[in-house]
Amino acid sequence: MADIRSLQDAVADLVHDGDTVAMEGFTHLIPYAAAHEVIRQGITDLTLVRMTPDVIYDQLIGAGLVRKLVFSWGGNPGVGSLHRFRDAVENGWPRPLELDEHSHAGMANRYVAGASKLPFAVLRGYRGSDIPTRTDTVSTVVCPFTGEELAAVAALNPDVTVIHAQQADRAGNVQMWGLTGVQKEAALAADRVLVTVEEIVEELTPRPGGIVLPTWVIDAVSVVPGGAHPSYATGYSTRDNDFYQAWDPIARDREAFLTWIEENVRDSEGALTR
Amino acid sequence: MADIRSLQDAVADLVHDGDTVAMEGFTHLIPYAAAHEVIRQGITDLTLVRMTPDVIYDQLIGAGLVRKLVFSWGGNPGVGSLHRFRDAVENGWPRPLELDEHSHAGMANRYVAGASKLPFAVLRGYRGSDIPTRTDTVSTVVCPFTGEELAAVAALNPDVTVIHAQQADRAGNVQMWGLTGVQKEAALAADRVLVTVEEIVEELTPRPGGIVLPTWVIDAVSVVPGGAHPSYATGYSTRDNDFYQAWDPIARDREAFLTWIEENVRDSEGALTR
Amino acid sequence: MEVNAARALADATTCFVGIGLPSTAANLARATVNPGLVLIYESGTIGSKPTRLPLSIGDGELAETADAVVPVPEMFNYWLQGGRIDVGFLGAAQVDRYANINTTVVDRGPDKPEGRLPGAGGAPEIASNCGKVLMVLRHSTRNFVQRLDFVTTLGHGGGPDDRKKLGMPGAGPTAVITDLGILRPDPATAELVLTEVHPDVTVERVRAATGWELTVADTVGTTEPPTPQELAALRALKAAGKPGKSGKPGKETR
Amino acid sequence: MEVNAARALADATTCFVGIGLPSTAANLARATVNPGLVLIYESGTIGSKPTRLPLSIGDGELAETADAVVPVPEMFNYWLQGGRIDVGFLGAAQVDRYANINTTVVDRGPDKPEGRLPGAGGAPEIASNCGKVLMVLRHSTRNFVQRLDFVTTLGHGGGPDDRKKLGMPGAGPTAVITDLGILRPDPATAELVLTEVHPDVTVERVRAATGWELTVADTVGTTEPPTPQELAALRALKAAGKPGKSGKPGKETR
Repeated sequence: MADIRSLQDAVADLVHDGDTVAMEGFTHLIPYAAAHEVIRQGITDLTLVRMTPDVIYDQLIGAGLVRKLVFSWGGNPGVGSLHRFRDAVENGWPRPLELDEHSHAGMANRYVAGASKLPFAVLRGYRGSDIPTRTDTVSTVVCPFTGEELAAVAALNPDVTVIHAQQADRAGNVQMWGLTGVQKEAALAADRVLVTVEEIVEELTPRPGGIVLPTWVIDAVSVVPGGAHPSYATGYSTRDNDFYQAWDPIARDREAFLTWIEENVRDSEGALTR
Repeated sequence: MADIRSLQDAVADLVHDGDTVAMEGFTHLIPYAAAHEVIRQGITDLTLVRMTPDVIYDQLIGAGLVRKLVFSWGGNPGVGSLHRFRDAVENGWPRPLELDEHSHAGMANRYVAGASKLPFAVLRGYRGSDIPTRTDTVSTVVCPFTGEELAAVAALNPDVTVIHAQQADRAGNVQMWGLTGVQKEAALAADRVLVTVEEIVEELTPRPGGIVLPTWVIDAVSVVPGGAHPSYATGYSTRDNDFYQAWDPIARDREAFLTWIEENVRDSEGALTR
Repeated sequence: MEVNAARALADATTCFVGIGLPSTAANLARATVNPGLVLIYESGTIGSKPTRLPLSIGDGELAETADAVVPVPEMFNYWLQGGRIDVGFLGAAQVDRYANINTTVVDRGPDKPEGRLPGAGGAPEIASNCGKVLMVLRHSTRNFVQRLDFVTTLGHGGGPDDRKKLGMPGAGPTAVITDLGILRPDPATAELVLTEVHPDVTVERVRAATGWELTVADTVGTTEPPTPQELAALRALKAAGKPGKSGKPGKETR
Repeated sequence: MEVNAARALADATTCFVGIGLPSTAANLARATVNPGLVLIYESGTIGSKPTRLPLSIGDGELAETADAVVPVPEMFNYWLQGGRIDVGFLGAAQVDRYANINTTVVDRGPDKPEGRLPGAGGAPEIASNCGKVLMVLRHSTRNFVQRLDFVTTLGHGGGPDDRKKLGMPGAGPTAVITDLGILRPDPATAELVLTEVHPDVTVERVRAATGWELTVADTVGTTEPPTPQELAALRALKAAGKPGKSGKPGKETR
């Protein structure tokens, strides 16, 4: 059953040095506030998992907390490169970054296998690609009925999955709607689940396209209005495209990045999420 | 793109002698009216696929139209046996019935593989069971990462899938809600798709729990109010439990069954679906 | 049986429910020992809170009162195989001394065709993946047999290590609740042992209704008779629905 | 490029759309040659009908105007791998003469670390499973290279049979639309051949911008200049959104 508690306490209890952490959200509902709390608490040596490491992971990588990244597309959507990600990969700054790199289809199926508690998933993918030469989490299986060789991808089972949703009720049941991406799979694949929400409501009203995660698959719910900013929460906010644009020059420069983190995250609890 | 047309024409065009046909619906939204049209047209030598061959398949089997049944649980839910199914299996009346028998988890995953256009699906299932000794659509695969041996089930790709839904718009987009079972998978796994609906609406309003099948994955939509009776359509009707009870003595007796089919299906277009 | 099955759910968070007796027991548990019990029906409903006993697993009220309704493949893959369900209920046409289950075919003698049963339904994976399994069925030599005609669903195989060898995550059947008493697997042998009888039932009567030489615990307990509260809750549930119609326990959702 | 890419969608029912130029082209096609075109974004929206050009594939309007929104795993398994998409769009950092694609890393010389690109995204399976693939990118020797530093996504491999040998269902890249002209694979060799140039572009200029010895069709056509209707529709789309911001074509949704 989920406890409803402060973000600070929830992160401290659920996210540990060395953990494999998935913070998911396909452009929508990205849990920025929780990532900033991880930065404030200096939780480090993380293996981060995410289909689209976005600005949220650029920040964690630049802050020096990340040992390894498991992903399929690393960019600032609609803007360009993730400069902190590139600096870590290309120059080892502030520390080297190990990569486990996949396609979107592969990553999505790795989460599906994780949620299904299977050791692997099967897809018709990676054919003719060099990707399998750089990872040990892609292999092949042969169909016992047709003899066709297919790609096998290893299950992803994060230690912790962190997501943002619109609403929880007092019992800790959570509902999200709009683009719900791969969050259900990421949550059900994980050992521990932290959900930040826009608000607590007396009763969850079923929504078109709504996904409900029952309280008994969640460890903690923290109320963080605007906790997805500069991403957004359908029904509560819109995407702050200006922020994504503004991030580019900040992230290009190491000093500018460090100053930004210091002023906007470390010194300023929740400053970004207002 | 789906054509909106009469049930008679749609069945005649889409369902052929010898086809593999899935009529799905987990208690809810079972496409009885379409099955009755198949009986009226005498379309035969069918391989029928369904997780829970219910009274709908008891009727088709008793009518002598079925060569083979692919299933995981054959009963009259809440009542007892399917007597026409048993008579066919045990006594070959009115013709022998070949069986391909699975567990629910296996059948659900066979549809998933079919919808994903994969030749097989993987599950942790059938362990210690004699089921694999009687079918050639269960095998094993070994996880290339952990060495664990898992069950593999062959994909199901019906020639035709028939389902019932609440609403379509004039373009042939379909929405169903309530218990939606395995219908999306069964439809996307099939070569051809026929959907009977309660009504045509000007615009599909997104519903909580609603599943939309776009018109371009459907071949025909037929308007058949009450087309799921004695099953039901959430928002339109309730399950006719009395019918399911009443079916038991009818189906126990070959003559009573034949008379019932004659009077209620063959002689009486749509009589049951009013 | 209903009351004892309901009591066995006192500690569960989540229960995978079949229609008939399991549904009655699970709803009775919600009304008595475990108001927070999460009912999960294989038709796709999670957290159903029906006010009357449903006749079928696809009853509209199950979906309307649920916390979430999910597609059937998701139910079997993410929730059941995903290890999210504490307790599963199973019935059986035949059970053997290791709580293995047959719901597929019965041998009716050399000159007769096999008798056809409903088949597996969800049972093989319920037995494999739920934290534990409760079995509920009537006690007779027809049901409690020396040798199954077909193994639909593995209980404990042939001994205490067989589930582990097969990599089955759950504990398997931990109790077989009948109209005569309760049998539980011996931890050392995995063989079912009579541990409790219902009031006024003799051990001899249970032996006579069992198709193998029944092992009996050194001290056989007697189950507590239903309390007035339990009986009232059961009556209320049945009055709200049409229990006579749902009839045959455990036959519907193997 | 937008107008030619939009025209290439005239016959499609469904199109898998990335942000940037593909999205502009697909929305322009809906406004001109193919009003019924079904736009599918990998974020999970099916049948989006945005009124302005979205900045990201997760724009709220894409979901709000969609016929259906599905989870991301379903999008890749049932819809893309399921063979439901007629046309996919791909950009590239590097493309070779067989329309193979690199979006992973570039070699920057012996003493320098590899240059990091965004990675694969959906591209390997888009190229494999869509009915056909349109590529859109700027024409320069930096992009059109003799040899890829890394094969992220297979186009035609090394010849006309390679896709079949690998069991790839779709036809692969059928056109590479650039700011200079259009290249199409030769059916006999699968090698890209310059078949059209845009008005006022010479063949020599295209050769000079290509990193391999470019094969040129016997008769090179000239693309039709944008019609007033096309230009008006494009202007209207851009005026409604903020096209300047979406900037880099095809870089966002590999």
